[in-house]
Amino acid sequence: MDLATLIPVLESTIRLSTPLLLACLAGLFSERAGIFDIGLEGKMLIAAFFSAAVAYSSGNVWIGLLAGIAASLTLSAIHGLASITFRGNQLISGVALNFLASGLTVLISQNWFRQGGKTPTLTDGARLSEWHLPFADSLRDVPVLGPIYSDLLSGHAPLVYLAFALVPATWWVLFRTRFGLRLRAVGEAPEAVDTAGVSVVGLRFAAVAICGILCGIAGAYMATGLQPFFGKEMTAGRGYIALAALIFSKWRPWYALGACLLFGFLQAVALRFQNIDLGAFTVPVQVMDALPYILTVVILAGFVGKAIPPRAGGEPYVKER
Amino acid sequence: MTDTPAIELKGISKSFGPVQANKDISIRVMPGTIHGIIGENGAGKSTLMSILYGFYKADSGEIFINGRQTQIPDSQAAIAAGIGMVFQHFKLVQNFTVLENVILGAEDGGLLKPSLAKARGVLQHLAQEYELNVDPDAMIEDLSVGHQQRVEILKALYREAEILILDEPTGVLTPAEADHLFRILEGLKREGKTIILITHKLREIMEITDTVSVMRRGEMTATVKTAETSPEELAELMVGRKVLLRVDKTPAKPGKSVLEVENLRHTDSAGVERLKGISLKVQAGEILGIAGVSGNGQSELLQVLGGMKTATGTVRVNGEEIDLTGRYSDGQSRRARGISHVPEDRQHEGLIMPYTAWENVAFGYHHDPKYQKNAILMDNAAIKRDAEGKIERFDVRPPNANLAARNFSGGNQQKIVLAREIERNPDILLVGQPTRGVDIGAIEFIHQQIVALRDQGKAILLVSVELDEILSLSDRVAVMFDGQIMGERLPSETNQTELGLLMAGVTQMPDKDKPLIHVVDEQLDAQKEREAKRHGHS
Amino acid sequence: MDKMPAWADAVLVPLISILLAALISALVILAIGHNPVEAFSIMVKESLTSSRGIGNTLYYTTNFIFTGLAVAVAFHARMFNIGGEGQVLLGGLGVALVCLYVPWPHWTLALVGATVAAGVFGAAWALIPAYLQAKRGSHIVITTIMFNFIAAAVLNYVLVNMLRPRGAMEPASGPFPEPTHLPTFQEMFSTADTVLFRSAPVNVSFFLAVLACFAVWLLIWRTRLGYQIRAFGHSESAARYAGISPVRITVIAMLISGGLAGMMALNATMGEAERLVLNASEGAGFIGIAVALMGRSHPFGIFMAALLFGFLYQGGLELAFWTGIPQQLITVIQALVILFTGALDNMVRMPLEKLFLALRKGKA
Amino acid sequence: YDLGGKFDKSFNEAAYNGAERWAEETGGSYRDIEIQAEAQREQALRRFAEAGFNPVVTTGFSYASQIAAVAPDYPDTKFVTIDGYVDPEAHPNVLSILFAEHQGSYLVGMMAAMASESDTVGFVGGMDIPLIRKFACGYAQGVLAVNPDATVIANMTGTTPAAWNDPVKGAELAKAQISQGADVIYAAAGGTGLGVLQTAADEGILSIGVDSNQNYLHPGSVLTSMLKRVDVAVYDAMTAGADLQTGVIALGLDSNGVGYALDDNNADLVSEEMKAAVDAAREQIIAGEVTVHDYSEDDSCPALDF
Ligand SMILES: Nc1ncnc2c1ncn2[C@@H]1O[C@H](COP(=O)(O)OP(=O)(O)OP(=O)(O)O)[C@@H](O)[C@H]1O
Ligand SMILES: Nc1ncnc2c1ncn2[C@@H]1O[C@H](COP(=O)(O)OP(=O)(O)OP(=O)(O)O)[C@@H](O)[C@H]1O
Ligand SMILES: [Mg+2]
Ligand SMILES: [Mg+2]
Repeated sequence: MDLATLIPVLESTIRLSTPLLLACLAGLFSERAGIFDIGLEGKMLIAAFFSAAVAYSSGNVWIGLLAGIAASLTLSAIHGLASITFRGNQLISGVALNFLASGLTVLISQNWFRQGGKTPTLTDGARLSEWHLPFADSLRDVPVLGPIYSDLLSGHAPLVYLAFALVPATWWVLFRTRFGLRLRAVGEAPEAVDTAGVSVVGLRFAAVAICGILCGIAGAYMATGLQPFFGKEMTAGRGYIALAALIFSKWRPWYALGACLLFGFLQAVALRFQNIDLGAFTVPVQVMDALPYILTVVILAGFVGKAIPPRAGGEPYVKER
Repeated sequence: MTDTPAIELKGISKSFGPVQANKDISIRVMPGTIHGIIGENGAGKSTLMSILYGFYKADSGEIFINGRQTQIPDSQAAIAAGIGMVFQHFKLVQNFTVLENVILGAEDGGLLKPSLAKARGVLQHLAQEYELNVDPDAMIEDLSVGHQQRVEILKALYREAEILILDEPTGVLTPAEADHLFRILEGLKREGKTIILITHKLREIMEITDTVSVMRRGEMTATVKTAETSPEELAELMVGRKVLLRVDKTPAKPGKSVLEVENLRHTDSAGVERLKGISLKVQAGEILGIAGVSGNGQSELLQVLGGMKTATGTVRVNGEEIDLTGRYSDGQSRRARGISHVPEDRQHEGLIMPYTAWENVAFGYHHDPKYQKNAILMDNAAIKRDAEGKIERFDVRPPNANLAARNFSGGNQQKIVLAREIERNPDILLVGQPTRGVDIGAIEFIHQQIVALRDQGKAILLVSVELDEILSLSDRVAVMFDGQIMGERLPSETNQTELGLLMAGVTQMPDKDKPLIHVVDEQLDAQKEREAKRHGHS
Repeated sequence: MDKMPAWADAVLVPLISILLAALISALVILAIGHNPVEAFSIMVKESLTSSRGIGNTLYYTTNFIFTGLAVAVAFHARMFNIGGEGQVLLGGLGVALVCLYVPWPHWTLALVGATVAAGVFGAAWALIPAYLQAKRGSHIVITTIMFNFIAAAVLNYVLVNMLRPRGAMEPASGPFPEPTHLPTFQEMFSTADTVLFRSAPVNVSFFLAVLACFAVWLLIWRTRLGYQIRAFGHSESAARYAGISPVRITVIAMLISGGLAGMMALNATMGEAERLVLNASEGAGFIGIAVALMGRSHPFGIFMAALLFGFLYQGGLELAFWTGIPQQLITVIQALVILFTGALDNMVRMPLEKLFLALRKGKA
Repeated sequence: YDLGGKFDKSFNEAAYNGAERWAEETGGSYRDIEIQAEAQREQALRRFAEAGFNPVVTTGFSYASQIAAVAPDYPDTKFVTIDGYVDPEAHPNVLSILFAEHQGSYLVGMMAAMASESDTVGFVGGMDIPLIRKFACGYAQGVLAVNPDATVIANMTGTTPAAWNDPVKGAELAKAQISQGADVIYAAAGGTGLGVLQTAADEGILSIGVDSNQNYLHPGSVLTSMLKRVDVAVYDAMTAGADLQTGVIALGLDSNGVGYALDDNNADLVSEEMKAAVDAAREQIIAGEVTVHDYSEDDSCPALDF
């Protein structure tokens, strides 16, 4: 495969990975603090809608982004209320929020825009523009590195760079700061945190809030960056894939990057090489469509050992029964 | 010494729903003393101390620290009031290092680096001062329980606690470790710190405390000066009746050999060899006690014999070899061979905690034809009847077969397991830590049952970290260290010190100048290091 | 030792929770400019007060019972089977193959054959994730999600390239032959002068679903296998102590789970559509998760939850029909019901417990 | 409506527009519903029939078999299936309206080939189903008729219902095709197609819309739209009301049932030459001088492999 073929595939990989990565890091914060979250999908979806809707009406994508984050945070707050304050079942809460987002987005959008759940298309300032890295144009002609820099790395929406920068940032926060230490501890042994005089509830709400913010960014990226509009169900199951990536990465930031890039890459390859002609017979489209998923299973079974979740994950912290 | 108590609790009451764990409790603890608290399982000791530490909130009552009334709504407040607590079940983050655990909640700023550096220094200092050596960079899960406990104490000292609460600290320690702990406590006391010690072991109370309070069913029944009381009196105060503190048994009459183990080897999933060629023999009508610090292979020995793990070597039961690796190397097959097994960890192995008592009575024996109604269904009525009989004969309290196992106290949970295994009338009974965390009333009963089984001519293999228990129950004692048997002794011809040294892998008496604990520590550290190397720090 | 009577926990708590969900739903309906009272009465009237409405409700209920039971069985062995969707699709394929290619003399025999096929195909689709979980520790949540996508691809391929009648536009199999048609309630319960359950899709497989509830209840609480599944689910180390093989239980529980999910296809594919269509699962695999969670993995609870969701589905269609409110409103109501009964239940329970405790103290 | 949803900007929306136009012009009222599950199709049909609506119009081939099941029970109601085929002998009260999408696609294929500078054009379908293959096949024939050396890249979005609602994936497919040299892309993929059109506009290449006139979405970038006059069909059916003529109608180029869209938005894109060629082809097809192979006739396509 030559560079000219490879670069578009990798470019596509970066775009497809970004929402996954943001959602995956979101889940990482939440689950590291012991709160399982299968509601990533719903948070992304609702953020996608509100960011597009508000960006459209305000004409400013950044206000849209904030609105998306706020919407996602609201769902986080409900999730926190259910699973932290009222010690409810975290899985149920997540499932419920996914339904809620899927219903509400269409309902509200229909009520506001009457376009069947879609928002109007964003233009100009309401849309996330691409960032061109410095010297991108002048360096394009440098062999090999030129195209890599100018075509592959340059020219993405700012949120893409943010997403990738968040990987080391997440690592640093988790493993180098007091907040990170406490956050990891509360996911492993909340009673240790409690007896050390730190509020378990406070930490967990903080983690869930971070999760909300990151999902908000992920959703906003989809509806204002990748696409300049919201379409119903446009997250199309990416929240679940992000969840899979999270387990795949064993709840670690760098591995999460790897897992998300892998998922993105497999999809990009499947999209790019949809009809492979093997001479005697053509590989059916369906095989290529399913390929990312098949490969995921193979890789999981073959190379990734058992993933051990944070010990206190999924369990509400109960002192007194 | 002043007259102001370091701690004074007045009229503390606490209910968990319908259960009243503490009823109007008042207690005074003088500064610079060691104050013991004893009481049966569920008497409310841990609850009371958790209230003092702000872990639970009392329904009513007042707390005075050094004469000043103090509100302790959470642990933060307790720490600020100078209180430190070592919980019965450690509150450590298993996959954090010692340093990380120590600074958790007491960091000096947003970034970890400076906090860690400072803690390293303080820890070094504390280690020297109190002989509290632990590797600051070790993971908690790689530490022995004794070392984990040191971490808990270090945590409290790091926070500059003036009042230290220890809830059943010796339950999991070797004699040498316990002795060491007591020396530390005495050192702390000399510095003027106040210590509250909860324990089930009267010997420890007599040995180290200045005053002792007795709790029963949520109430404080007495507080006495240790010097003015006796173990017998305390036992009676606790249980409300006279208790036999020694095991009453006749000499063994060993019969034919029931269990023969030769060159047993087991490697765990991480690739560490846990059993390195064990050979032993147990005869009918005798109790072979296996002493050892936990983590030296006794658990694995029981698990292999009980069919939970595979191994190489030969094991014969009644002369017939059993399958150690293949299709028949599971718990079911062992039971069919007449092996009963009381596992070390009743909560994670012996019982299904959400199952009712009667469901647990069938656990492991769910294939027994007498529990089946027909080819498809189980006969729950029959199991229930069976369970009710067992509950009555083993005096399980409350005598309610429909109660979930998790709602029984540790001692009563243990009785359920024992009733299930002993009444199978096995040829050989494997018993691990039969009385861990159990109060003296229940200990007496459990010991009696084990001896009774022996007297029926059954073979018993007993594993315990309690040397008292090993010495008083066993007819022969073997000591395990690092996956091997270090030696065998007769209880009448040995003592705690000798066994304690064997348990640490020391086969010769060390020279007089070196404190025992250092010898033990060195051995244990060396062992851990070997292990860590084999793990390859994966 | 309980803080409040069992009946209060089993009846009062869910009831109040549902009322709360209804309250919020009413607010949502108000917000989009409709009358909640009218909306609710349409839903109730059209789904519960006529035999036809009931028939439609029960049709959806049947689907949800199967997928709910599937999730629940796996849950008892502490596994989260998100693969219901895929297992239903494969179950549908099994049903279609059996119905199309075996010359059945009578529907009773066909039903037996199709049940076996649906179960086997659904179970087979769960087998690989189960095996990988048991032997390789591959997380079942990931593998079952992946298998949903793979199943969709398989079905797409098979329908478009193999089962589709020549020249047909629709990616669906040809209609099943007459003898495989399952009797509907209309055929079963109508008399010459009164037509009951007119044209409602509910059919005999509803009874199969009820039977499945009972069978699962027996399995979980009355058989040795169920005893072992639950034990394994509660504690793997204890299971090992008792000689219960983790691999065996993992695989068996997932096979049962997949089989139950596959059987949903009996209702949708054999009972209703009478041919295999592309979207044979209708999203019921995911609803099954909610149903199982709400039903607390107990067959009776699942039955009730499935009924509730069936009501919401049917009521929602009628609501959309009579008022033009988008069906997404129903999704929102479902979400609220799941949230309040399943996740926020303690919000109701905690004050109730206090109340009962105070009452008891007052008496004592 | 079919599962794709009412406002997909193409197929279902066209039907809605037709109905709206009728309602506006005649002041009549109609009622519509979007279904969520397969079983609801039949239920909805019965509901409408019983409530006295006449005719009952359905869009999407998936309704055909349900109509066949329901129609006999309501002999006085007329049913219309757009895209579905119901045997007129057995069901005298059903009107099946079929479109010759292959013909329309052929025309836009020709335009694509003429507009393309790279001689590579793309096609993005929603799901790999026969109907979409019919579009793709007609399109490819049109392309090859103009330029036998041209390359047609045909891709499908996915295999789950989400494939119709995933504009992000549509955009990636478009980008993948662009990287393979495509400079005109025809999208027949519902909501996913919106992503394709968007990307084409952003990347400065041409796209072709489907079903409705989608030219206005990105003026200057959408070369044309393959029109499938569902709106007209619905409008006509509603106008006829209960007097509707039943049977089977095939709407092709001859009856203006399919075609291509030309309006202010794409006037600059379509050259005179292009228009002339396409219109000539249109006449030829109507006259029967050129036949466009219909994929659904024999499940095969001379111009494209599936
Ligand atoms: N977290 C809790 N929730 C509800 N009830 C509790 C809880 N902890 C303790 N209890 C109740 O309080 C009573 C006192 O328990 P506690 O743990 O204080 O006893 P203890 O004296 O420490 O016993 P042990 O010697 O076994 O440690 C118990 O009988 C139990 O019913
Ligand atoms: N979290 C809890 N909820 C309810 N009851 C509890 C709880 N913790 C302890 N108890 C009750 O407290 C009593 C004794 O507690 P506990 O389990 O600590 O006994 P134990 O003998 O100390 O056991 P262990 O071996 O765990 O130390 C029992 O009656 C038990 O039911
Ligand atoms: Mg205690
Ligand atoms: Mg205890």
